[in-house]
Amino acid sequence: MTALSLFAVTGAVLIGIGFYGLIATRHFLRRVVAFNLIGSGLFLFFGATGARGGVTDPVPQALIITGIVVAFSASALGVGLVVARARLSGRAALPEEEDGA
Amino acid sequence: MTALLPVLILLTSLVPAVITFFLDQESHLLRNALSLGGAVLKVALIVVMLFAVAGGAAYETTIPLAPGLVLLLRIDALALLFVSLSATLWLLTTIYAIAYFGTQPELSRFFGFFSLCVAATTGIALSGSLISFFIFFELLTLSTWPLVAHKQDEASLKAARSYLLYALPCSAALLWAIVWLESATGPVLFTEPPDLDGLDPMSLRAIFALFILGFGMKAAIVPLHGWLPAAMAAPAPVSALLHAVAVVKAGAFGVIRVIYDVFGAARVAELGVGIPLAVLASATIIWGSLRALQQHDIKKRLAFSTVSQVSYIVLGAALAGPYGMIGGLAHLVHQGLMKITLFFCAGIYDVRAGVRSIAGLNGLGPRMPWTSTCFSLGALGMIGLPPMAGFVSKIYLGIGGLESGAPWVLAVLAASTLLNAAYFLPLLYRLWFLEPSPDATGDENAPALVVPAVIATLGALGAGVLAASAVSPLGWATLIAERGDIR
Amino acid sequence: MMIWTGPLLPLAALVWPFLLAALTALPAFRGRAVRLLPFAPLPALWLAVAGVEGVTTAPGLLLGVTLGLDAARRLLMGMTAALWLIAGLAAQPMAGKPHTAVFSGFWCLTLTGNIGVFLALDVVTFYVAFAAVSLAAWFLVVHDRTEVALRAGRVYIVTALAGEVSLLVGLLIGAAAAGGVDIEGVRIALGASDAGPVAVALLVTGFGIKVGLVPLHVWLPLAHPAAPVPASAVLSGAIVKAGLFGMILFLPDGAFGSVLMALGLAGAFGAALWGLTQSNPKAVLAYSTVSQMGLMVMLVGAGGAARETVPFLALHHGFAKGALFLLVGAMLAASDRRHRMLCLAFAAAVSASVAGFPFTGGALAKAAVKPGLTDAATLALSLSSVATSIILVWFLFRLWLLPNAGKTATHWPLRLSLPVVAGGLAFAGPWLFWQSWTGHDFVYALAMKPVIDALWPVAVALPPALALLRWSLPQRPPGDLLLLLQGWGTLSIPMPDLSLRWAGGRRLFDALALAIARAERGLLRWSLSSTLLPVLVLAMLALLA
Amino acid sequence: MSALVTLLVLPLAGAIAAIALPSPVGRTAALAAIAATTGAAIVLMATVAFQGMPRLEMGGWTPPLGIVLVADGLSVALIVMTALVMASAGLAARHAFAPGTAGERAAFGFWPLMLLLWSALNVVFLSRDLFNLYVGIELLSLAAIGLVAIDGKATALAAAMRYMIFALAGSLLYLAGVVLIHAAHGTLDIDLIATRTAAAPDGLALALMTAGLMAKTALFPFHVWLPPAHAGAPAPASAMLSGLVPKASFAILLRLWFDTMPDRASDGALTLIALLGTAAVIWGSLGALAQVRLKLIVAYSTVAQIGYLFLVFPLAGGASAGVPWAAGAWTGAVFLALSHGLAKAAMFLAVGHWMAVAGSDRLSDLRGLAQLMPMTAFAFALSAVTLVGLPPSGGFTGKYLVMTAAFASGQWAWALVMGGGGLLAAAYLYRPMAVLFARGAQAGAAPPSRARQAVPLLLASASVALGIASAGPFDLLAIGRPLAAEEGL
Repeated sequence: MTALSLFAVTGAVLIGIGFYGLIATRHFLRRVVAFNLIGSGLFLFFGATGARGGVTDPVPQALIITGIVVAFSASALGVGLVVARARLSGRAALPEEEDGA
Repeated sequence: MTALLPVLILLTSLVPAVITFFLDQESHLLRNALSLGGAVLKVALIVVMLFAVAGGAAYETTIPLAPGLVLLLRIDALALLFVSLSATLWLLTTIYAIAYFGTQPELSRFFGFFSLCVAATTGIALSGSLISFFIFFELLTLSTWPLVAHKQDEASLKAARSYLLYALPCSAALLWAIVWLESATGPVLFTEPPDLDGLDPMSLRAIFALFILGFGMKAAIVPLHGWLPAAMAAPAPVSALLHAVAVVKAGAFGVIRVIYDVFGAARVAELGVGIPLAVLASATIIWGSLRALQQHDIKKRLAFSTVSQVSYIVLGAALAGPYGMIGGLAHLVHQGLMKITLFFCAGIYDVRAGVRSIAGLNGLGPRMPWTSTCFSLGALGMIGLPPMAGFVSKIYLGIGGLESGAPWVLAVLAASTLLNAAYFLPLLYRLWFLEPSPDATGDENAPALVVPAVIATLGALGAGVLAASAVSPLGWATLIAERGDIR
Repeated sequence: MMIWTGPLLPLAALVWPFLLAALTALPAFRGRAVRLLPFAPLPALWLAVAGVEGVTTAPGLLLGVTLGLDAARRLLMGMTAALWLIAGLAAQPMAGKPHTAVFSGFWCLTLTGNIGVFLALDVVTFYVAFAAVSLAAWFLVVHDRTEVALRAGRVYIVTALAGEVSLLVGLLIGAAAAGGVDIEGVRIALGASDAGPVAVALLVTGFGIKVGLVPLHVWLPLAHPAAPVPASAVLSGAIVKAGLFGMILFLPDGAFGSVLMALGLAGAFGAALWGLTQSNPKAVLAYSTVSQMGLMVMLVGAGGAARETVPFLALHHGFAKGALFLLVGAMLAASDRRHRMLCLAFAAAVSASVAGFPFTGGALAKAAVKPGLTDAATLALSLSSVATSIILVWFLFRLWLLPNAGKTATHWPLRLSLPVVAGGLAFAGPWLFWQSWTGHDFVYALAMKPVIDALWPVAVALPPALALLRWSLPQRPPGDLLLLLQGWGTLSIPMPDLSLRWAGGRRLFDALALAIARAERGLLRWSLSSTLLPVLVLAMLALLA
Repeated sequence: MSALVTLLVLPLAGAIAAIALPSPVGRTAALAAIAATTGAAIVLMATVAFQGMPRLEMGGWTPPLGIVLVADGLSVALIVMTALVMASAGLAARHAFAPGTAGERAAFGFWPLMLLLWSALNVVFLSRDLFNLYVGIELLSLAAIGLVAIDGKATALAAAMRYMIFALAGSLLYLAGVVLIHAAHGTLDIDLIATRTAAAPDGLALALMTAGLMAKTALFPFHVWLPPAHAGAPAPASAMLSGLVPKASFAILLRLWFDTMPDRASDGALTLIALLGTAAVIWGSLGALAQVRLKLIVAYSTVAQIGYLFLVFPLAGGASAGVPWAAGAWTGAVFLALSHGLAKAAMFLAVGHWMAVAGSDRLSDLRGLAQLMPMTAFAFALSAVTLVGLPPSGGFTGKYLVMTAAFASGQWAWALVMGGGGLLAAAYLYRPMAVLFARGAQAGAAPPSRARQAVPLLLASASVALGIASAGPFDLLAIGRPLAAEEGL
């Protein structure tokens, strides 16, 4: 298979895993990770689209980098929240889902 | 200048309202000065215009809002009929209210909303377009709520709630009617007839029904009348405002506008919606009187009497003929004068003699002669006995009924007259012929309370005795009919 | 604008008593209000005597007032005004009694209305005047404020209002049919239009109540005796004539003729008989009034020439009945036997006139009527004279039985002279107007036949009457038919409150809201939302494709 | 056009200053930034109104390579509304987050977060590039989440986490859509895409983006995170969260469906959106009826009010695109958004004052506060008038325009939703009004100064003024209005 489709397939797989994690897990940290997985998958896919027809489109790269920064800050905030909550209540999941978390 | 006259008239009560809100509780003098000043100024402006408009003039101000929303203020004969009524009665009620409340708390709020209420009524009267009518109509609804709830006790709040419970759904119906109509015809101005051919008769009937639903609540048409008797929990000046100056009148006026300026009498007849409305109004007339018979509280009885009397106006409008219309328009004023008299007196009995129940009236006549005379005359007028104003409306409505091929209207009028007598005469009998209970007290050394009542009575008397003269309400209504301000 | 056009006097005749009524309300006059009463009818009287040409209009008043006179109006108004004047003088002894200010005020209002009925040329003015005369008179009825008076007042006001309403409706139909308010036009239109019969029926009811037409007369035997003597005099003499004149004005000739004749006769005889069960002389007189008015209604029903002469009859009856009532007052005030004899004598004389004894005004009046009548009607008329004679003999008997006042009251000469004047007018009136009214000359009245006609009924009547004095009928309270109605009480129907109820809707709201809150907890679970999101995406995709 | 840059840069600079400088100076700087940005917003509105739409190609790069910022009527209207709300929230926060009253962290964190939020909002309103919009909306969400969590209580943190899940899921869906579009067309510039030749993935992309933005706008059934989040935050924060944040994602939706690919709009999809809106109106209102805490009532009312906005899609898009009433519907929806933003902010600020006095926002504790603080009560009442849609408020104007469009297009159902929703709003807003108005025990703490009470009153008055003088805003919104919404009725 071509590098291009490899990118695409990997991206799709990552998204799938992330999606599963998002639904299946209650622990907030896992969800943050899952979000990152989906994000990375999308970025991979995005990068792949930049390389259509031989000529490489620079725009996706630029956008991906921005996106990664954004995703990173989001994750940071998420981690911060869960840590703070864990410190206060000892729980790392949402109250309505705490049963068995 | 003349273009601004409508706005000026509006401001005479709007400005005092706004300022009053920010006055602190203790500045009675300034507040009263504001209210009275505004009222007097308004009456003065109106007197000026009465002559101009009688001469055929008409003033107009347009404030364009978003497309389709035309805020049009227009002073023609019909508008002036209503606005002069409300302005005059407002002046009386202000004098009365100032004396009635004295130095109670929360007066800044009261008089603020009071003036706002009248501003809304003025706006309703002057509205030259359907949407501006609706805007002021809603403003009236909202500004009335705090007045009904003024005492802030359980009863008042309950009354205020039921008022909104009736008002808001009905105004929703009204909005639907307006939007439905205007989405087909574009903005509706009262001056030029909208082209209704775009809508099929069935939708037109539906729209008409929605309009009646919307206005009928304010006009207290059965079964939308429940809020009115409940609202008598409010202080007497508010009752006067509800029953004579503003609220029910606004509803009736709306019906008149819809029938004559939106649909046009011809179209109403063609759609066959006039007679059903007349039947509904007649049912209300009878029902209100029957219910009034059962009340033992003076103001409650008066309230049901209003339910019955206001439908005279609706009946006149629904008959959609010249005589009926003149009768209805005249009764708009007549009922206002007579009913405000009665409520003024009821208030005086309440504050000066502590009497709220009919049984308490025994023998008050000789003790409070002025009040009781006014009350008696007002009641006789309501019954429709000459020469009080009531009988004039009755004659015109009766002939209007015959002229519109609805002879049963006469039966309704006859029945209503007898019922009115049945629930008013016992009061007069108690006032003048029964012995007062030993512990009864009461005097009327409160000119500021009595004088407005007397003036209103004289007005009602004059409106009847001088009915044929041009200055009388009847004369003005005839002028409106002849000039064709309403089609 | 013009306040009035045409001669001022008719307007003045109305406004003047109205002003006096207003005057009585002023504290300054309250004490001496009664003193104003004799002045009230003077302009009207002058107007009747002097007469007036042309029509008076006051375009600004009411719905436009038009006033005028013709022969009948002038005759009746003259009688009315004169009677009111006499009664006003008779009321003088009341001065200083309680409530006289109110009494005087409404006396003047009633007078205004009574005059107005005869002057009005348009329907609205007539209606207003009629309403004034019948409603203001209520205060004259209840003046004494005794239990009897108040009960009479209740009956009176109920029937009067009913009369007002049916009158208003009838007049409205008439005005609509005529397309105008001119009375002549309305009468013609009523005859022509197909709504006519309804209107006529209503008018007959309205006027019938006032004239005491059987069976609408129930209030009259209660009210007339209950009022003070002067008031009774005007009630029975003048005010009932307003109703009669209303019939003459508005009923098309011959409309409902048979009905009117039947009811009239029923009243003429029935009331006369029932009057024999009364012990109060005023009540007896009241029934006699019902009887007499029945007679006149019969003539109205008969129509034609007879109808034309009714005012002539009314003229006599007004004065006579006024005189009789005043004589009752005099008798009540008389103390020594001589005075009582005088009263009885005058009463007998006037009664004879009412019964139509030859050469009396009554005889003349009846003679004037007869030419216009069928034989049957003529016979009925004569027979009614028999009934009248009987009841009047009974009246004289009851009058004599009145208790002695003990000491002679004040103003005795006045008390006696006034009824004498009234009686005199009852005698003289018909003679005065005989030629101008009937067109016959006196010879006709003095001829043998009418004398016989007038004589035999009285002759026939005397034996049974005297028998009654010996074996009198069982005595009943006044108000015949009303006695049947007693026991009905006041009926009150329980009525549902039609106003909308919200409580149910409120509860529904709350229930719904709680259900929502529960469902909310379910949606809160991310597992649900996280499946809903993709579902939404797919649905949207499907719809977009 | 310099105003465009200032609107983005000034708040950021203020945020940095607030972080960098010591507390009192930082606060002053932040307040200065607020004032300046407000000024800039008004300047920009004037520019758009009188000189037309300023357009800025960042760094001189033209699309598809570069990113453009354009200020059209919609953006300036939203920007000015934002500025008003922000300024009021800032004034309220001067006391709510004074070092003494609030916790140390909150007092420090509020200002940068608020300014960050602001600049993110301006980015969203101004930019015409889908990815730039992504960045904007993401930063917006992060700042908003921070504000939700600001007082550091456990419940607030939980609310923030919940919010975060929905927000991130939404942004990822949106991002996926962006990727697809770029894959298909090689550009993300809205105007270029509008002139593209349709491609297969467009539908999927639109579906993904719409779903994601709905989750961020808290449209039913993805609204559950909103009430706890908005009710948990301090009043000034709630004002911004409830009044402004949902408008951003809604604005993007408008741009997507009316500017970017109006051609893709199918009646089915539009109806689905409007149905969700309808459900939101009913659900949110009933939810509000069930609450006993005022802040929750107000928050649920936001859920309901958001529902209205989504009724515009079938009325101005798809088959209705370009027909006479479309302009009315589109403008009406924006009017609703604007007036709701102002009114809702006013409500939350008023509630904040009451909580400060009564110590809680349970209805039972608020009895008789109208006597104590008439101005705030009046402000609440005015806002209620707007939300119910009674004249003469901006809410009414919007409602009227949308309803007219509904009747004109024969889609009466949506008009019924409008009217019925108004009644429901009246129902759930009446309860607090009645409680405030009832005669009751006066609360202990002293009421805030008249000046502070005036702030919510001003906001509420603005929301009413929007209706009284609706001609001006209407014309402003006509500038750069999408072709789908042609002038008509």
